[in-house]
Amino acid sequence: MTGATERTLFEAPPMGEQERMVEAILFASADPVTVAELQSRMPHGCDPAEALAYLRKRYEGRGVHLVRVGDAYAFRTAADLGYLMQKESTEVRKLSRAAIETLAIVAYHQPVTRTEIEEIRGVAVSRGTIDQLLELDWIRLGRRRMTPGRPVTFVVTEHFLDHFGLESARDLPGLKELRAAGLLDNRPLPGSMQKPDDEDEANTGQSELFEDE
Amino acid sequence: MTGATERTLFEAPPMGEQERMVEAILFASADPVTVAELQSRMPHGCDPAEALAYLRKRYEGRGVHLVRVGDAYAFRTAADLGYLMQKESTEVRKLSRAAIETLAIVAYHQPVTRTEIEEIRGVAVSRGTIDQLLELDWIRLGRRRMTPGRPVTFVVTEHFLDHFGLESARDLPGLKELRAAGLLDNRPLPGSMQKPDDEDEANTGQSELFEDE
Amino acid sequence: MTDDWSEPVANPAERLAAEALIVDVDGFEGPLDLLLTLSRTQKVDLRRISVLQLAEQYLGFVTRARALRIELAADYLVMAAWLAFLKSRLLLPPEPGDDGPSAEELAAHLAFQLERLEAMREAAARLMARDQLGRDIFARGIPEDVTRNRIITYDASLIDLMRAYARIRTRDEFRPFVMDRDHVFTMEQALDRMRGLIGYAGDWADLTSFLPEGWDATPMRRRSSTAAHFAAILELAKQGQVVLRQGETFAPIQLRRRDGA
Repeated sequence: MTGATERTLFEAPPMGEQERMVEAILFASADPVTVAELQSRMPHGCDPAEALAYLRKRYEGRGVHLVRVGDAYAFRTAADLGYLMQKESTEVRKLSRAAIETLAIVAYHQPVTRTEIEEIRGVAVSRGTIDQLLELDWIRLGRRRMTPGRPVTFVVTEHFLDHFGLESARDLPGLKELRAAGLLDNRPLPGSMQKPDDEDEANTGQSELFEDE
Repeated sequence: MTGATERTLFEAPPMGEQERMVEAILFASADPVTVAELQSRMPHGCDPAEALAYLRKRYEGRGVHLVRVGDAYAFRTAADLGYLMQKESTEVRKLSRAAIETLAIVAYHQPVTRTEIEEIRGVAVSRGTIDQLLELDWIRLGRRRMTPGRPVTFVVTEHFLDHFGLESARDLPGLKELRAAGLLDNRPLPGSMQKPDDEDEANTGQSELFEDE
Repeated sequence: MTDDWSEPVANPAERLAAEALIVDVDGFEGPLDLLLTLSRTQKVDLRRISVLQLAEQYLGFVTRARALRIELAADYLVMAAWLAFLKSRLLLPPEPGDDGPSAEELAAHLAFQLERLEAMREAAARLMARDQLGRDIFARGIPEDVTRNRIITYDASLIDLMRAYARIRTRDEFRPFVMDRDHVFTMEQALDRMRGLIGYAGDWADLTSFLPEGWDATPMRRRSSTAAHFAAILELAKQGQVVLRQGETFAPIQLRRRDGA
């Protein structure tokens, strides 16, 4: 090596300077760096191990720590600040038409079975729609119907009432009010609106309801 | 506002803690982070600008510096330690003379139209030159000029500032002197607009020019 | 600035001629670049340059290039023509009454252009000499990517809910793709109806009196129900259940139950 004799001519840089070097190399390196590699990259006579020890101390309690990874070293953000490395963005989406209709049927007809929902909507209700409403905690399972097959029923939740600003499902406006509010075409109605059931399912145990799922 | 009451409920973290947070966020990012983004990621009531000032001081003279890039901040290795970093250096694409000059003209004359660049260089600017600079993300389109034809203008980017270690376009080397010397003026060819009425000045300049003959 | 044009030149004219022969025109980035290069041979600050001398240098260059049959781009020739014009203007006293820009102004502008180009070249050089990211200064090598947690929430308002319910409950009246049969009374319906009604028709009665309530309100409904009921009573007559009569053309059609039916 041509530099070998030359190097001995120079004193090793002061420790503070060595610390700066290690700091810069570790910062810029894409991978953790070993002591041997630091040695090879720093001027002759440097003591990277000592510089690392000083540097480690310097970063104690800071937002960034000097950590040992195997036999190499790297900077890492302090573990307690990990939450800063997340960026939360909330995206609000409109419920699908199927979901909102299903929800409306549950709200107006509860407790209601899936078959009944399908009868009212006139189309099949997908598993995903029900799951989504359950996940949103807007509907939950109610009592099983005491009919053959003992089908599960769905009812709306407290969370649903909260979200829609209702004291109870009975506060849902009737069709007459909907029409008065201009939400319905002004046409004669085939049959009167069905009143929500008064059944109280607040204490329905849910464990048994899941048995047949 | 709901946030207003919420904010007063929680004390902002102490400044030392805020400094750690800024340190962690900036350390983790390869790209400069704006104050606004810091604010959005830190808890309510934090003052990232103040924390940045403290942090900048803390890293003065270290192997890694806190630098400002436009409205954003980033950690960068100290320039004097660049020689240790050969391993990290990325192959810099060799720019043509035309590209380098065009870049300088955009930086010093921004916002500048293509016609103005051509006037200064005295030669047509090829599409490829502009494309290359756009691709490097060193220049971008600015506002259209409110002159006939509404030509597009070019300005330099934050990435340009970051690449050349400039806090802002105002920090371009020699900018003040060039402006004072009138070399950043967009002087039209005499006769193409109104005649300059300052005959005396023109004569002085001209007589000087004749002396050399 | 450009005074350190290294090589000493004994005879500027010879030197220039040699230069012009060596330098390929393609090596210049346009006439202005060529002029800037030529101006450097004057070894003065660009502010003190002799534009007249420069014009002569340029024209000489162009002449030699032509002698060597070097193709010159149009803009070089345009510049040559302009400089020839400028040269004559600089040498001759201004014509009285000439109100165009003076030769001095034009010369000053050219000097300004050269100075500005030179300044930009120096600025470019200084810019490129700066510490550059990825070459002299470095960014974080192990960026810790910010994880972006996208939370999707679904929203619906009470209005949405009510609209949805209203939509379901009124679906029976709302059949956009089915022909509107609201105003059509079928013969089957009329037959069913008449079978129930003829028991009460012991005496002659107008067919119109059998039309269902609400079906004489609009002409369309009246026509549809009349036609259906007429067809129905024809059927009933055929079955021998009713007797029909009509006094004259367009007179009311009357029916009564057939006795003994």
